[in-house]
Amino acid sequence: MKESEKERDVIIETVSRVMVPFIQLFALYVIIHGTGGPGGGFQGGVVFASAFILYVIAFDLSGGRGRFPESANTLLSSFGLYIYAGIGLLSIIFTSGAIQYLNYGFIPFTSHFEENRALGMDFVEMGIGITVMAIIASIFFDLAHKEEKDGERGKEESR
Amino acid sequence: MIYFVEHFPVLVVVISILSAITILIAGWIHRKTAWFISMATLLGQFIASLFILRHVLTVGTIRYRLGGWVPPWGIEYVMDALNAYILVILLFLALVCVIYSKKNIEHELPQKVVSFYTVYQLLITGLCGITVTGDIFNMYVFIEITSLSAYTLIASRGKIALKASFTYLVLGSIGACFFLLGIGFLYAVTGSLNMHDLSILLPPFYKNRVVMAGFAFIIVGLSIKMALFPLHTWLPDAHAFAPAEISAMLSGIIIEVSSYAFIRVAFSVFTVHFLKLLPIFDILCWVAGVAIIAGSVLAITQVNLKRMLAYSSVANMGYIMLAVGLSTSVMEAPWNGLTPALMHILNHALMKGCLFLAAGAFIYKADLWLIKDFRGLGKRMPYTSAAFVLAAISMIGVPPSVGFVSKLYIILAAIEAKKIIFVAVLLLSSLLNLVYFWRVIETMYMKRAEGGDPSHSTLISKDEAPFWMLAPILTLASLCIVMGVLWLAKIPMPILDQVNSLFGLSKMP
Amino acid sequence: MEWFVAKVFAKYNYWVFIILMMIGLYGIIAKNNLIKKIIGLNIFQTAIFLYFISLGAVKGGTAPIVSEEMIQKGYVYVNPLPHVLILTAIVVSVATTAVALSLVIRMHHEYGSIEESDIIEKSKDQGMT
Amino acid sequence: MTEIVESLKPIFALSCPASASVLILMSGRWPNLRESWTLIGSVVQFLIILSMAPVILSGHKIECYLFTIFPQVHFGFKVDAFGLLFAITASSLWILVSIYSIGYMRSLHEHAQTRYYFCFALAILGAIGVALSGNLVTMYIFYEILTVSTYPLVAHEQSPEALFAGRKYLAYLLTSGVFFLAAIVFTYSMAGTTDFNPTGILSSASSSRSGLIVLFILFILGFMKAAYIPCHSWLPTAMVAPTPVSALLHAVAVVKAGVFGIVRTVGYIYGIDLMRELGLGGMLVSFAAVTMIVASLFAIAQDDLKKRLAYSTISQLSYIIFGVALLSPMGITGAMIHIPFHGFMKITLFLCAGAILVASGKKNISEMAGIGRAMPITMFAFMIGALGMCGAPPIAGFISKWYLGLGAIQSGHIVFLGLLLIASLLDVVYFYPLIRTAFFEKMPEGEVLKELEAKVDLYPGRLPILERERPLYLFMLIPIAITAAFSILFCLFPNLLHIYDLAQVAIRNLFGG
Repeated sequence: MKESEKERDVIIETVSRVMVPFIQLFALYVIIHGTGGPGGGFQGGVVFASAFILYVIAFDLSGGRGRFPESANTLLSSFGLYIYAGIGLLSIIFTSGAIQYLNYGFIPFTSHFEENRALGMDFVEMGIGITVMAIIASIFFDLAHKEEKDGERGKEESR
Repeated sequence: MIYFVEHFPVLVVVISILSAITILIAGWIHRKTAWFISMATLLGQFIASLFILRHVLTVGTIRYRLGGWVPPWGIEYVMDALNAYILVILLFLALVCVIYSKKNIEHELPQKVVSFYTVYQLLITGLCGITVTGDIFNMYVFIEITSLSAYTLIASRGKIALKASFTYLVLGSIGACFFLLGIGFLYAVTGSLNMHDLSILLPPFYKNRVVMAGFAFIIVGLSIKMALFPLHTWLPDAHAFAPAEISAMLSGIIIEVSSYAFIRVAFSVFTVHFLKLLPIFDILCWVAGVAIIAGSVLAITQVNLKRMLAYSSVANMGYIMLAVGLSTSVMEAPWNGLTPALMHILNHALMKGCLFLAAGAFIYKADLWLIKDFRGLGKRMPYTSAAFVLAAISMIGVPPSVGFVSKLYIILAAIEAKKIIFVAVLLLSSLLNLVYFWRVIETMYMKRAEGGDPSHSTLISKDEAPFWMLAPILTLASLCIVMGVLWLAKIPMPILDQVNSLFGLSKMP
Repeated sequence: MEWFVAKVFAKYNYWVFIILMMIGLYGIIAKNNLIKKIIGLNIFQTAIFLYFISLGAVKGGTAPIVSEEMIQKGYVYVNPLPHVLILTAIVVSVATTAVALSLVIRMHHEYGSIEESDIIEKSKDQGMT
Repeated sequence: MTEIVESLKPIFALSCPASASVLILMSGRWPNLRESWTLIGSVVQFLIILSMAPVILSGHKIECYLFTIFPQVHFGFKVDAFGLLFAITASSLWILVSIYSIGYMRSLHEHAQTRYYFCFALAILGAIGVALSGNLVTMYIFYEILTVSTYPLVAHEQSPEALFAGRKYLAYLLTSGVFFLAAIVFTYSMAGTTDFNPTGILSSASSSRSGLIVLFILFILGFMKAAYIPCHSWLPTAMVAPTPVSALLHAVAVVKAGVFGIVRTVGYIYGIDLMRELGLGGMLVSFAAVTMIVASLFAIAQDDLKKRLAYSTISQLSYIIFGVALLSPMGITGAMIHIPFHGFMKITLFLCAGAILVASGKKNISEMAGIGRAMPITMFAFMIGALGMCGAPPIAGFISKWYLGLGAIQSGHIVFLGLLLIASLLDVVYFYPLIRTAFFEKMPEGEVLKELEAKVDLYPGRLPILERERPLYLFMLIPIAITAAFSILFCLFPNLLHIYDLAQVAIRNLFGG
């Protein structure tokens, strides 16, 4: 086993290297299209994270961890949630006084109500996508790393 | 024009989740900030919940349509008197526990302070979510968020707590799956998930077997979550080995919010008419009666204080469920309908919160877990012990404490429902309560230190818990008495009356 | 025989869901290995997801991307709501599994075993129960 | 014509022990201050309670309702003649016992004195609350406060024996509290109210005959504090408590609260007529008679002085139950006035027992040979108390027994009179040996009481008189002298402290004449 681990598999490495950008692109597509069709932040985020996971499996564990450190992970997941919740808070601020509750259409991104609404949803999907991507990657890294380094973090779950 | 207060239901949830991640980031910069952020958030939420309660009582039910979608399609948050009341209780106890944890967590989990508060806030998010939501699937999601945070918090002490947490996880997941399956059955019949909508769509199908099966699945699922007697097996270990404030939250809030979920589903989704159609609540009464006795008897056999308190929680869930079970057949004010059940939810939160926090203080100061080691504790930690005694005599039901009031109301309800056997059960259980609590009190105050005589006990120096732990304990203990008097004077009763009239459980004038 | 076909085969999705659910429950109860318990739990959850998905299915339905044109042509589409619900439920299930796995890893670290009976045996030495 | 007077006096009366208890807890470090709070509280309370007497005697009632608990059930107080009678007894004796406690606790260097005074004040709060409460629910609240607050006093010594006694005490009394609660709840569901009413609130229409009888049994089980015979054993066991506790609580406050409850139940919940109709009077009277006689027989066998007094208490309490159960005006008068009279006499006896314990360290009667010469004042007071118990004039016990006897005749059953006389005779049988030992037997040669060992040479040729030796004994002697004096005065002037008049007013209310 150890022999084969150390031995680099050219086919897998090459294919992964080629695939990773496409997977990521597809993930972005899924995220952006979440408002109007099948897909959305969560699915896109998972696909995005799977790109990382593929990369890590194909190459090396520690290498992957190095490119996506825990601090970045936490920051990204928090950032995503901030976007997600921030849009909500913004809409509360802008809708106060109106008869509707929490409607993205009231946030003045552009001058059109419907566009605002779509944009709001897009932002939310992006926020979700970022968070999910970071969290899924984090779960993977944490479970994979536990045996080597008993880190004390890494169990905060978020939807 | 809407009131700004009407945004609060969603804000309490959002603020909590925002503070969770803020704690995570700020905790990196400085560990101590975690507590401040957590406490400030909870304080804000608590004040918001008071505003919500006032608004609900004076203006009326808040219906919050998320994203502006009309109810059957969009998710709706509904605040009526019932969940406003529960929200206040839950945020109050959460606030008290977070104040307590300032010192305790530094001591119990020094390495995990930041992650503790992060997950704690997620727990609060879930609990607030369960209470505010008016959508049954949304409720499932929030129940799972609550449970997931609870699993991690219970496990945080490591060692044996891991096993306890795992058991809870497996059973809790099964419970949640049953709940989900029940929702699925209701959805298959009606095609709706909104509680209000369901209550309109369901009546023609009350005799439908799918609906009945759905209700059964929901009952069983939530019974696991709230540890109703035969399904309680996860509870004692989970309560015993979690950090003190988490034990208090588990016992005082988490299982009670599950019972809230049950009440909500039983009365808001199904209605009194459905409940009267089948002998469901009669069965519930019997199960609860068994829970009361079995929980108390099992509590007597325990040697570990926190496990004993945990079994006492099993018995107290029995009280709540007994009161719920009696609710449909009792119409005479003031013990009509859900009044005794909701009363006991608050009372149990106060008493059990105080007891678990005091037990935590004993562990914090002296690493005392077993009851037999408590000799001389009354001298050593006088205030904590006094608070423990107040809460314990409350549990026994000595007037005018809260425990007495809820017991009295449940007994009167049982008499009116012509179920005399439960009067006997309740009275017997207060004797059993006496047995297991008095054992602790006697050891704390009366038993001499080993080999010494009482004059030696004056040599035990006072070694009291720090202020930040003592203040919450004493607050809860004094509330055990103050609330009892307030209940007797019926000051909080308008809230419960409104709940009853909401569900058609009070006499029409 | 017709009765049998109408009652049993025609509703095969329910049978599959029930059988899967029971397999999962059996795994949770009977297996001693904690990882196998988690697998059982996952099967249990998946069975329920399957039930939900089959609720939304419509014979000959397409993906629920609605446009005027397609409605006019008389296409039927499956009910998307159960899918959305189950997507959320899957997220919950993933999170549960992650927590469960991390608990098992910690327990393995602590007790050197993932067999339930071993862990109970070893935790007895710690007292407190 | 009864008129309701609204007044806050009951609240003030209760706030005295309540605030005293808080102040005691706060001033635990300064013993003098702590004990003066007790004294101030007790005196003020007594004056307040006494000031209510004129209103009551003029036929009015004092009411004070705080809030409504249920429809027709208020948390509040309604003072009537009978309640006031008990309140006067308890509060007047609290003053004396407080003084006595100072001497007793200090001379024995007891531990945890703050806890002692604190719980004592709380117990008085419970007793007075029971006396003044206007309905069963309020009464229950104070009844339970009384039970719980007495526990630390019973287990004060914290020895295994005391702990056992405490456990037994709680087990009996809280169990009975549960029965009491059940009885209250059923009464409420039958009658729709729990207010005390001189004509009774239950009627034969409220429930079936057997239902009412079962309810009555629940009530009797609920008042286990009255220490009637099959359920009496907590009282002798509780005698491990310090003597002032045994004196005030187990001769006056706690046990009398039980008896008080029974009188309330018979007279004010069931009503005399319903009791007669159901035939419960006969049942209760035979029950009480058995207790009277059997407890006296038990008393004879006790060597421990306090335990003998405890059995005597059990027997005497049943005189009260007996008098009430006769359901005749004279009988109930006797029962009512026996509450204060017995209180004063029994407290004299207990205080003397405590004084003997402090002075000589002796507990058992067989060791007390010649103690009458060493402690003349104490033993003289003891003799007064004991004679009173036997019913000899001119001591208070004579008056109450007189009325009880009249009541027995009035009820038309001479056999009851016979039982009463037998019980009195037995009282003599168990008190006489004590007096003989104390006065007419000589102290064994060569035995010098421990306390005086150093000073024995100071009084050559004379027996030492213990009472002179330490100033603290004065704290104990004065209350003893006062209670003994009152025991005599009550016989000569039964209306002292308005006792007889109050009983008369209560009887007039009950019998409507």
